[in-house]
Amino acid sequence: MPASADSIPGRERAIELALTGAEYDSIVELLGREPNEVELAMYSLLWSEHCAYKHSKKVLRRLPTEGERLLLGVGENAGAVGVAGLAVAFKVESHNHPSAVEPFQGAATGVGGILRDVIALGARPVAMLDSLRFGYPSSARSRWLLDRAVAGIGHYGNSIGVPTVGGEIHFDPSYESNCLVNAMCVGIADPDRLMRCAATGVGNRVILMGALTGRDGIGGASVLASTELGEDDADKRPTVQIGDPFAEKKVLEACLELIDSDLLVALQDLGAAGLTSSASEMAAQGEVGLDVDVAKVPLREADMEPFEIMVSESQERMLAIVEPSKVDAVKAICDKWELLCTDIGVVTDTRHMRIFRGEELVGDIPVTTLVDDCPLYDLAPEKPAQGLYPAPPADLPDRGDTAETLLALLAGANIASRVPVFEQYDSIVQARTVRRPDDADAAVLALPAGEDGTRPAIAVSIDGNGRRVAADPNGGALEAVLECAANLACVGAQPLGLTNCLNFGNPEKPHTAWQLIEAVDGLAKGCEALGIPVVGGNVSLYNEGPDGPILPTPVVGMVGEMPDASVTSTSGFAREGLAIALVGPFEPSLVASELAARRGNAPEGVLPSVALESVLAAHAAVRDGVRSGAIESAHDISEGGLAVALAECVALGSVGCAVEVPELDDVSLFGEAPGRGFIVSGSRELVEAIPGAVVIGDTGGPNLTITDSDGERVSVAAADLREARDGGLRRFLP
Amino acid sequence: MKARVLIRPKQGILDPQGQTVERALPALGFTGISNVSVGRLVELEVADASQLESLCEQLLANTLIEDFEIQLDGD
Amino acid sequence: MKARVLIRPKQGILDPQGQTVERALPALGFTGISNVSVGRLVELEVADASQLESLCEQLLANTLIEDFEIQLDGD
Amino acid sequence: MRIGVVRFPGSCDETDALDACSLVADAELLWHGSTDLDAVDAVVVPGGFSYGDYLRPGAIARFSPVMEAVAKFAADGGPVLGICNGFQVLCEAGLLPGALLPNDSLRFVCRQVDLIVERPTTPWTAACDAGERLSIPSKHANGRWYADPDTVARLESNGQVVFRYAPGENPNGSVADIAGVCSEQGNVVGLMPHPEHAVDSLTGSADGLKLFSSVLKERTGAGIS
Ligand SMILES: Nc1ncnc2c1ncn2[C@@H]1O[C@H](COP(=O)(O)OP(=O)(O)O)[C@@H](O)[C@H]1O
Ligand SMILES: [Mg+2]
Repeated sequence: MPASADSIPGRERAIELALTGAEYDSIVELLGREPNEVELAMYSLLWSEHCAYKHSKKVLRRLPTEGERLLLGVGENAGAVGVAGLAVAFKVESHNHPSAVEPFQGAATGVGGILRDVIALGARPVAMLDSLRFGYPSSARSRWLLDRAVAGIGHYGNSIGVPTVGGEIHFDPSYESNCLVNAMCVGIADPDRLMRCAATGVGNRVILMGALTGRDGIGGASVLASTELGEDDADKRPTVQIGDPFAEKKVLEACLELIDSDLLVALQDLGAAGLTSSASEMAAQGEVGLDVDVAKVPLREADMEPFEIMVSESQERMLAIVEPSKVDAVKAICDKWELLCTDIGVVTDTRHMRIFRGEELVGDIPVTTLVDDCPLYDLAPEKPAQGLYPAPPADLPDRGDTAETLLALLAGANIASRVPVFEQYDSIVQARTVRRPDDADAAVLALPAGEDGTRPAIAVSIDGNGRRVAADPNGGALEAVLECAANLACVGAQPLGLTNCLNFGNPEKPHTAWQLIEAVDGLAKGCEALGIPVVGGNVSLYNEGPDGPILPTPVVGMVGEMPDASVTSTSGFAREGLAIALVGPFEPSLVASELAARRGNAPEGVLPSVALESVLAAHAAVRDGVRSGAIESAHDISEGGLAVALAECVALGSVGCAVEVPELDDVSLFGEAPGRGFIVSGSRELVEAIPGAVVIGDTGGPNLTITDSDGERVSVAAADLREARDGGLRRFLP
Repeated sequence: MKARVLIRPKQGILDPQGQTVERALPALGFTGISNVSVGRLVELEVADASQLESLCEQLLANTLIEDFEIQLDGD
Repeated sequence: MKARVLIRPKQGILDPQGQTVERALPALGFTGISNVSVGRLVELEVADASQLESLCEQLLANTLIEDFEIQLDGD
Repeated sequence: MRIGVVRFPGSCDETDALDACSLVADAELLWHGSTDLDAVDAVVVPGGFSYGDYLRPGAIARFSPVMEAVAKFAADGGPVLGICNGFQVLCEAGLLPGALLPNDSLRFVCRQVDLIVERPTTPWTAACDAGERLSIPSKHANGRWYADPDTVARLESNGQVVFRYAPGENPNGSVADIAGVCSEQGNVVGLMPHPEHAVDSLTGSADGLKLFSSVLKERTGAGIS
């Protein structure tokens, strides 16, 4: 019974802290008494949506989490798969609400947070990817969010020496007041040295490493991450957190050196809910108790209350479990890296989290009640009678000149060149990057050479298309998985595992619940088809603004393997005289397509069906073609359809091309069926031999020329394609 | 008239630059220096000083994380 | 004692930050503002103010590209 | 021959530089806190964000104990190469002329650029030809090299401009497209682009290898053409 139990904040305070009355009652029941201030603060965060997955945990059970290449799965800080004798750890996480409030710091600390999840496994982060969603850049606020979020991602990733090798950006009015900033980190570790987060060994010390603890983001997890953003965002602003990549760089190097020196029992990052979440997760996983003395925590501001210290979200901190005999060695390495390192507690057999201020016991909670006993809610899904999303403003005519339509699509913010964004990211530090952004459809990272001297590689990609998920949550989510896998196939990689971030609106609303359940089922189908596990991910709910929910946006990140880094492809046509082939069951429609949106159509209708078997056969054919060298360039047909894909192959390459298609109509030129079709090029006899490949033309000349069987023809100069594509986003990021 | 705007990190908000500089000082042989904070200095000519307040709020300072102080020539 | 160091880009050196601010002004409806320059503000507590000059020359400012001005509390 | 690569807190490209050096010689990391250069034959001050680039890039790192030793080594004619943040550190330390200001775009820019070798007679360019074009990645937010007009004129006439961005390739607004300069004696060279990230065509280009083979050629007396 904690001494300060005399101060009982009570039920009203609990409700202010975003707990429900019923939740408060079950806390009282579990505790056998009313929680004091410290305890209530801890419950309010660990029982928040962000930490407890109250509305998503049951849904997530649908996801396959087993695979023979899986080394570490859901439940750890990040998942990991085995590649060429190494553990490749990866996870995507969202920082949406903080980024909507302060995009630079919100995005920067988002990158810092996912980096620490990977570091916590003892992996060296080797790549970052980012997935961004904003309102149309015609809006000044969206331009500001884009500009600052990108700068923040670059600031953190560049400064810490982790290359940002890929990502995606999509603009839609539904994100106007609720942008999405998802960041994915990939790390490499020695499989025998993978760290777990389970605290074990009664008597072992609890060591806090890294930055000073201040009043950063107090209430952040419950206030910022689990409630809709309203008019009063301003009040939430004091909780803005500042990222310090320099501090994190020292955390990174020190942690990896500590693990190499075999000095740690367990390691955990401090993320949402700070010390409370990390300490209780470690205790829960290890089925032990922890005693923590907040008086020992080094503070940035004097006079912080125990509850503030327990929930502070100050960045760049890690928590380690260390055998008493090794504490001095740990301190020595932290000193070398000019890193604070403080012994703040001990592992106990009580299975309680006991919080002390010096001698005084200020909080005493059974660990399981914090971590496992939060009520999980069933969703009440209901398929909405009609479409939920308003038609976007039209800026293209329903009947347009084909060449003009093509150029307009290429110049559109959703399709235009991302150079102005990814040029702000260091994509090459660590000297692994074999394919940089725009070189190929997925980033390729070389791994150390094996005995025979060849260097294997991993390929990474991140994808999502909320518009298609809005039209059909199940099919759209499946498409996201297929498109991500298609990107890997383009560089010759075989998918090994998937991570995802589920960005949705308020799950207590029946239609959002329906979107969530259907989308997760679609993701699961995709994983089952590819035979890969979900290794981890993140859920971001309540993404709504005054003007309604965001498009349902599951973002999929994938890691694949390649036997030889030096045998891969480019997206662009590399040289004259190559045969161009279409591979895959590509039967497009305009439903929820980019052209449909530009013509002012709401994201509604029936998506083209997916013939999984032939889709996977096409992926295999492209992958094998790249690996055998038959395919020199490969690009999957996604937004903007066949014509845009061809234009990109020309714009990114060094030559034009001439192809013939059955029909020169909008559907065959601009219709979409993501993840199903590929444009490949290579020498004719080799390309003709690719299973399912249909040769449609040749590379060469200064133009992109498309003709149909009855001689109709559209031709655009490569220079004009490049100009349209290059200027589309640049004009918003001068 | 000439105006000067002093922009500093808000109290209680992390100031990595100030912290890092302060930690480095002893090694450089400077002692007895504390509470280092690093901010920004904006100087400009303004015809109508009454605009400055909102200029700072809208453009010069990020009021989420920074405080600003306006000094008019003669202060 | 409290001390404040104002660090400004040297005259004649391109100051893109200042220029960017100036370019943004009209769109935000600010007029009659010119000669915007953006520099750095360092504030600190110092026991012995006589160190400040050399602290600025050695660390806080790069005198090739920046001028500095020291203000002691009370200035 | 042995090349030492300095490591500061916040260095990011030091292991890449180490690997690049290892392609031509033995190489080792030199900890910022030590004043002992371990009798290396050449020193690389690598890229990254030493001390977070806080205050000014290189402003704090240049006071590291190791930099005293590097300054002595340089004064005795030892070959020193500063890359990106290392260039900034050497300028801040006064071992190289000029200063590096924020890019005129005020953005970090990561881009493959073409450099032109203006002076092939430094220990770090001995294996290059005058006017040779090298494709090397450049990635920084504070790479706009600046010196006052008199200094620039003096450097030009002394032949202390070692690398220039090819016409149209200047990513940061540097004066006279200057990408790299050297000390009066020529043994200390600094540049913003990253030769250590251009040592293997698998990851883009191998042109940067020439800087490292240069120092080998020069040191092992293979003779400068
Ligand atoms: N959409 C999802 N799919 C699969 N696993 C998920 C998803 N969302 C969360 N997880 C898993 O749940 C666990 C807790 O997630 P999270 O609280 O984000 O971890 P952390 O606090 O370390 O960031 C992690 O193992 C994470 O991978
Ligand atoms: Mg974690």
